Amino acid sequence: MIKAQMKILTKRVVALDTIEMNLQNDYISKHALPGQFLHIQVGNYTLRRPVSIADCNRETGTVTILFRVSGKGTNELATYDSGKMLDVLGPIGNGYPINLESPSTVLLVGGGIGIPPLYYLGKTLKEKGINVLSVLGYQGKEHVFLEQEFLELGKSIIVTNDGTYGEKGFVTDFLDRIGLYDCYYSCGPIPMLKAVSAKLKDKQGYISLEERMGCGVGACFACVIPTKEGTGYKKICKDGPVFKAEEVLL
Amino acid sequence: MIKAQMKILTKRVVALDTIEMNLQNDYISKHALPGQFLHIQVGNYTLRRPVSIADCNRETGTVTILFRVSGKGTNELATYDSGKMLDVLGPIGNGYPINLESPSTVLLVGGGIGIPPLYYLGKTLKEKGINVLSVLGYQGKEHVFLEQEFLELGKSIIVTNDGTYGEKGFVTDFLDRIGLYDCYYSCGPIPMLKAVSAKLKDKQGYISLEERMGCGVGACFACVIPTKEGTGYKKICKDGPVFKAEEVLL
Amino acid sequence: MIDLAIELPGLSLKNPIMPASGCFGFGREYSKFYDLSKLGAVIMKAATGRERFGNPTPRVAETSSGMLNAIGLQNPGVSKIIETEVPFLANFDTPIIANIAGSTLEEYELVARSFNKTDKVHALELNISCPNVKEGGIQFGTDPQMAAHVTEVVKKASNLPVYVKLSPNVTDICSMAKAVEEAGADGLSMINTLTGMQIHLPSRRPLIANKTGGLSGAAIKPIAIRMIYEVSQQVNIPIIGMGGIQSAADVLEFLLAGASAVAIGTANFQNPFVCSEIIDELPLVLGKYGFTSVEEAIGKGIVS
Amino acid sequence: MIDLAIELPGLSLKNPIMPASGCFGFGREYSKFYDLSKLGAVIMKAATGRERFGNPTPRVAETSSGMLNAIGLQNPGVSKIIETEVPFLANFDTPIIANIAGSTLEEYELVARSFNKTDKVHALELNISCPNVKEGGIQFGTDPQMAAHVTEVVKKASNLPVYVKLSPNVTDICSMAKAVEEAGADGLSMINTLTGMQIHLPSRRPLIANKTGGLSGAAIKPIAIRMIYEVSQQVNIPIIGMGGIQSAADVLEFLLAGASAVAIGTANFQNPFVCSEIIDELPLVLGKYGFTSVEEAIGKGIVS
Ligand SMILES: Cc1cc2nc3c(=O)[nH]c(=O)nc-3n(C[C@H](O)[C@H](O)[C@H](O)COP(=O)(O)OP(=O)(O)OC[C@H]3O[C@@H](n4cnc5c(N)ncnc54)[C@H](O)[C@@H]3O)c2cc1C
Ligand SMILES: Cc1cc2nc3c(=O)[nH]c(=O)nc-3n(C[C@H](O)[C@H](O)[C@H](O)COP(=O)(O)OP(=O)(O)OC[C@H]3O[C@@H](n4cnc5c(N)ncnc54)[C@H](O)[C@@H]3O)c2cc1C
Ligand SMILES: Cc1cc2nc3c(=O)[nH]c(=O)nc-3n(C[C@H](O)[C@H](O)[C@H](O)COP(=O)(O)O)c2cc1C
Ligand SMILES: Cc1cc2nc3c(=O)[nH]c(=O)nc-3n(C[C@H](O)[C@H](O)[C@H](O)COP(=O)(O)O)c2cc1C
Ligand code: FES
Ligand code: FES
Repeated sequence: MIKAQMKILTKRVVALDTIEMNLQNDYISKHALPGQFLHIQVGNYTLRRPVSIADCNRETGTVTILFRVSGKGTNELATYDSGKMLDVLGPIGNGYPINLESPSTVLLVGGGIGIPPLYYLGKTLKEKGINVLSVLGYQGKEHVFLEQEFLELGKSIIVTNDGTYGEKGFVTDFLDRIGLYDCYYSCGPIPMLKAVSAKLKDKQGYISLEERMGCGVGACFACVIPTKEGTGYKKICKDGPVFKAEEVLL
Repeated sequence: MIKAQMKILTKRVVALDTIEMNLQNDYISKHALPGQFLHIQVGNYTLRRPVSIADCNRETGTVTILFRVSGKGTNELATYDSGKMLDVLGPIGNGYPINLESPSTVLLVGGGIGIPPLYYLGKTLKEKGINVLSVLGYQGKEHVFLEQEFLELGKSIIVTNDGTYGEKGFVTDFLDRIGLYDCYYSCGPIPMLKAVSAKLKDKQGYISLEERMGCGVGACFACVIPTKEGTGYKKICKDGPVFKAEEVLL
Repeated sequence: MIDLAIELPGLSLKNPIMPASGCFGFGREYSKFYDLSKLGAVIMKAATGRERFGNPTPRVAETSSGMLNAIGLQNPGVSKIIETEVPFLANFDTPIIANIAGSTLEEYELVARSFNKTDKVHALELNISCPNVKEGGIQFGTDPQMAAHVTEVVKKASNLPVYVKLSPNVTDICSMAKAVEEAGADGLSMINTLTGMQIHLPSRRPLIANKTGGLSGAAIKPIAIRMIYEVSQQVNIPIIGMGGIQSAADVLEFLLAGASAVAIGTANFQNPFVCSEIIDELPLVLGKYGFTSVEEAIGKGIVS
Repeated sequence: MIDLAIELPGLSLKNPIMPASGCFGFGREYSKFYDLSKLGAVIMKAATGRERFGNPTPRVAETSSGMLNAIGLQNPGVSKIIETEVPFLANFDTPIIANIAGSTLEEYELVARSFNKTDKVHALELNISCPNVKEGGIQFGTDPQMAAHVTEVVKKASNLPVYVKLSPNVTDICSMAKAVEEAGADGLSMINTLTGMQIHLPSRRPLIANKTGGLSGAAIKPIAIRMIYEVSQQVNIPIIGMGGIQSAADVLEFLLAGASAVAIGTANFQNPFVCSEIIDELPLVLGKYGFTSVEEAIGKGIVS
């Protein structure tokens, strides 16, 4: 992890209140692993904002992020234009374990703004010759993004809560329909992660967690999560944000 | 006074750490009187920054300010480029009284960043057919600005504290040399105003004062100055910033 | 339709928004920006027994997300206020709250009694917490017994409802609140400023001539919310909340913490229209978070 | 040459800059950004008698120019700290200060005594002011007698100099300071966080799971400066100042107010290099304002 200036190369609205940005930095693009995140300084806000790495291109030295405009920081970030420099810590955390046997199949289960990091993961796995299936949940039609990109990785089911696009319902309703797979990776809101990991409790799975962060580097104990085997804990920023599904207590 | 958006038309460095900006707003340019000021919101700082009106063009609807880059606000203001909108309260306060008999002569005595409002005053008086003399003090050569403009108004002596340009010394050393005049107008640091008004105590004079401000509109009592005749006080923002030299207790 | 009205002792507010004492003078200046009849109420600058000039300047300093002030209760004195300021404000269709201050019990009593002479003032805000008065004002605000005593004296002297304005510069805000409630306060007003200081590096001395000043603005909002949250659960009188409010969302945060109405101080300096704009914005914000009235939101953020 | 060195009881500091307790863990993470030997000293995260998990999450919230935290003294316990963290920090050429906390007098005593076992810790910072400990920790920090008592107990148990870390959540900070000085404190550390709260509008409840949290960051700097200014005139022991420091100019402000050294907390989160950068910048700032050493600036902002 380094503290770096990243130049905003492009900014694009990809869905309702959802912005994609391409950021330039050689070191970070060369070292970023799927599941890691950037800790971004926006304006002069006291705390940095954690945002996952959604894609990465080592050749061009670029890193892609996708974020939902929700509070003060993301609102301000959304106003930044290309050319502006962002002060970033990254890449942070432990990514998804990707040392799989080659002829295997993985399932990606994403919900809302938890979907972006799964794209970089899926792309990396596919490049390694692994089959990638996805079930992606969105609130509604106008929230859908990265659809085409996931389709290119492999079979993909789009689910919307209100049925305005793709299938209607929750991602958990479609985990049986996607086919066979060896393990799963999931990122999304806590209720979704709970439901997914409960439903897939017999499968090996990895989930990516969010928590309000202070330092983002493991020093302040803001972002801890209890581990299942009793009194232990993990720091989401440093030990995560990806954990084995059975490891942590949601 | 109104709350208005003013567009920055031009920005120019005119001397060391001294910036000139032309701002557009019809209402303010039409109503601004010499000696009045703008109360400018910079960034999200809690308090607005008072800056004098240095010139004004009713035809083009522009107002000129000159400011010294000193603290946080002026540093940030200095980074703003043309095109940006400034949130401004103005024009504020009572300007210099300018109802003089036509064939008369006035002396302008300015020090440092107190010089800009005297320019708009001098220009206005000259347009009314009044003779304008000036004694202008700066720290040193690289701080000098508006020299040519004042020369065009009439006789003008430039004084620098370190003697690197014009005469060496303080403005008060040259008040005798400038010639005859009926009254004087002065703006600059308090020690200078004290020295000037002491030296010219037999002349009618007007001085412009600075004080740290809260509201800038007369509501908070931050910017008061005691009046000479005992227990009274004046608010610099509302009753000033210009006062008769004998009126207030420096 | 979102109902903004709220009934407090002595005050029928059409909305819960009022300018805070000392940040709005006596309304004259801001009346040039918008019609003051729009306001829930107006709280006047502190009144003392006689005219006060206040502290030497500089009286204000800027801090991160806040400011310090040490005005020192400058005001024309209670008689002049009743004579010239109250009649001006009475032109507007909004209740008037008089903020009263003093250095001695006798002065508080005198000022409180003076306001009985006019029927145009609807409530008193008893300022026992101004940190900028040297002669003893501060003790009233930090000792529960003293606070209770001055409350009793003012209650007895006045025929108006009394809102006691609490100082946050105390170890135990709840015991202060309970003491003045027991002494007869009709409501609370909180919080006043926190005592702070800024040192001016070039001159190597406190920037504010009075050395210390009161910290206000967004910086103190979390402290105000905490204190209101705690106090509102321990008293049965309404709270006018204040401290760092800048938006309608902030107002809702104060309501959820247990305030029944709010006052807005420092934010007027940045935006003279702030009270008016927040009044316009409040119904939208209440609606967005599922409330149909101000009443309904009060104390709803309190969890047991 | 500007002299940054400063001598405090038990601590020979090459410069007055140290990371504040709880904001720097045990140094491991920040040691990846720069060489910790550069620091004046390191103050470790609080140590308690046994491992603590701390409070439920969310534990932090952002406020205007500040943040709230309610970590709840999570730490691996004093034995583990001595076993694994102290040796790591001892690799660097900088003094180590152990921040000690507890819920009972006995726990404070135990933790203080435990640090006698290692010769690698140079001073104790006695945290009597953490607002996030429920069992009674807070009372130690707001009652002068309790504060004096715990100071005495810790002094007796330890062979190290003791810096007592004061809470700003009190009516009278000077009486707290004087009480612990009399009880044997070798120095003071001030200020800890102010108790605050933020209410999350969508969920209608306090954002921090613990409800209240401690307010830190630039927002509280004026309060820290005021308290240090007042206390430094009333005690004869040195003060480690903290609260909102973000720049070398801020450090000078603390020195002028009477602090002899400073700690930097929240600012590390925005800029992990902040302590290192301030150390580089400090000579320039001291020089700019006419000082040739840190020593010379201490208390120079105090006017009578
Ligand atoms: C490891 C990790 C990866 C993330 N990846 C993404 C991503 O790829 N795209 C995306 O849109 N969002 C992502 N988030 C959530 C994102 O961090 C928040 O949406 C963002 O911080 C909100 O900031 P704000 O200023 O808009 O909101 P505000 O409410 O103004 O923020 C106030 C404070 O709360 C924190 N905060 C608010 N919401 C969240 C949240 N959901 N999670 C953590 N902190 C929060 C902010 O960081 C800030 O400190 C991620 C969060 C984590 C922890
Ligand atoms: C009526 C009036 C007219 C002025 N006209 C001009 C002008 O034409 N050109 C110019 O360069 N300057 C002028 N000034 C001074 C100018 O307001 C300050 O230089 C400016 O506010 C400094 O802001 P800052 O953010 O850079 O400094 P900071 O030190 O960061 O400001 C902190 C706070 O102190 C206040 N402050 C700091 N210095 C002064 C000061 N000298 N006077 C009043 N408030 C101050 C700021 O407004 C702010 O509230 C005028 C001041 C007044 C009162
Ligand atoms: C310049 C100024 C003057 C003030 N004068 C008074 C006063 O006279 N009486 C009083 O009770 N409070 C006074 N206050 C405190 C405010 O009424 C309010 O309690 C405090 O500023 C917190 O609110 P805010 O953060 O919205 O400003 C004053 C505050 C400021 C900033
Ligand atoms: C996340 C966090 C954790 C903290 N933990 C401790 C602690 O364990 N012990 C302690 O004495 N102070 C603790 N503090 C208080 C800081 O040491 C410091 O006193 C306070 O934050 C003010 O300084 P700052 O504004 O520079 O952060 C903590 C502060 C923060 C923000
Ligand atoms: S955010 Fe500080 S430990 Fe994770
Ligand atoms: S600045 Fe408020 S009265 Fe002048």
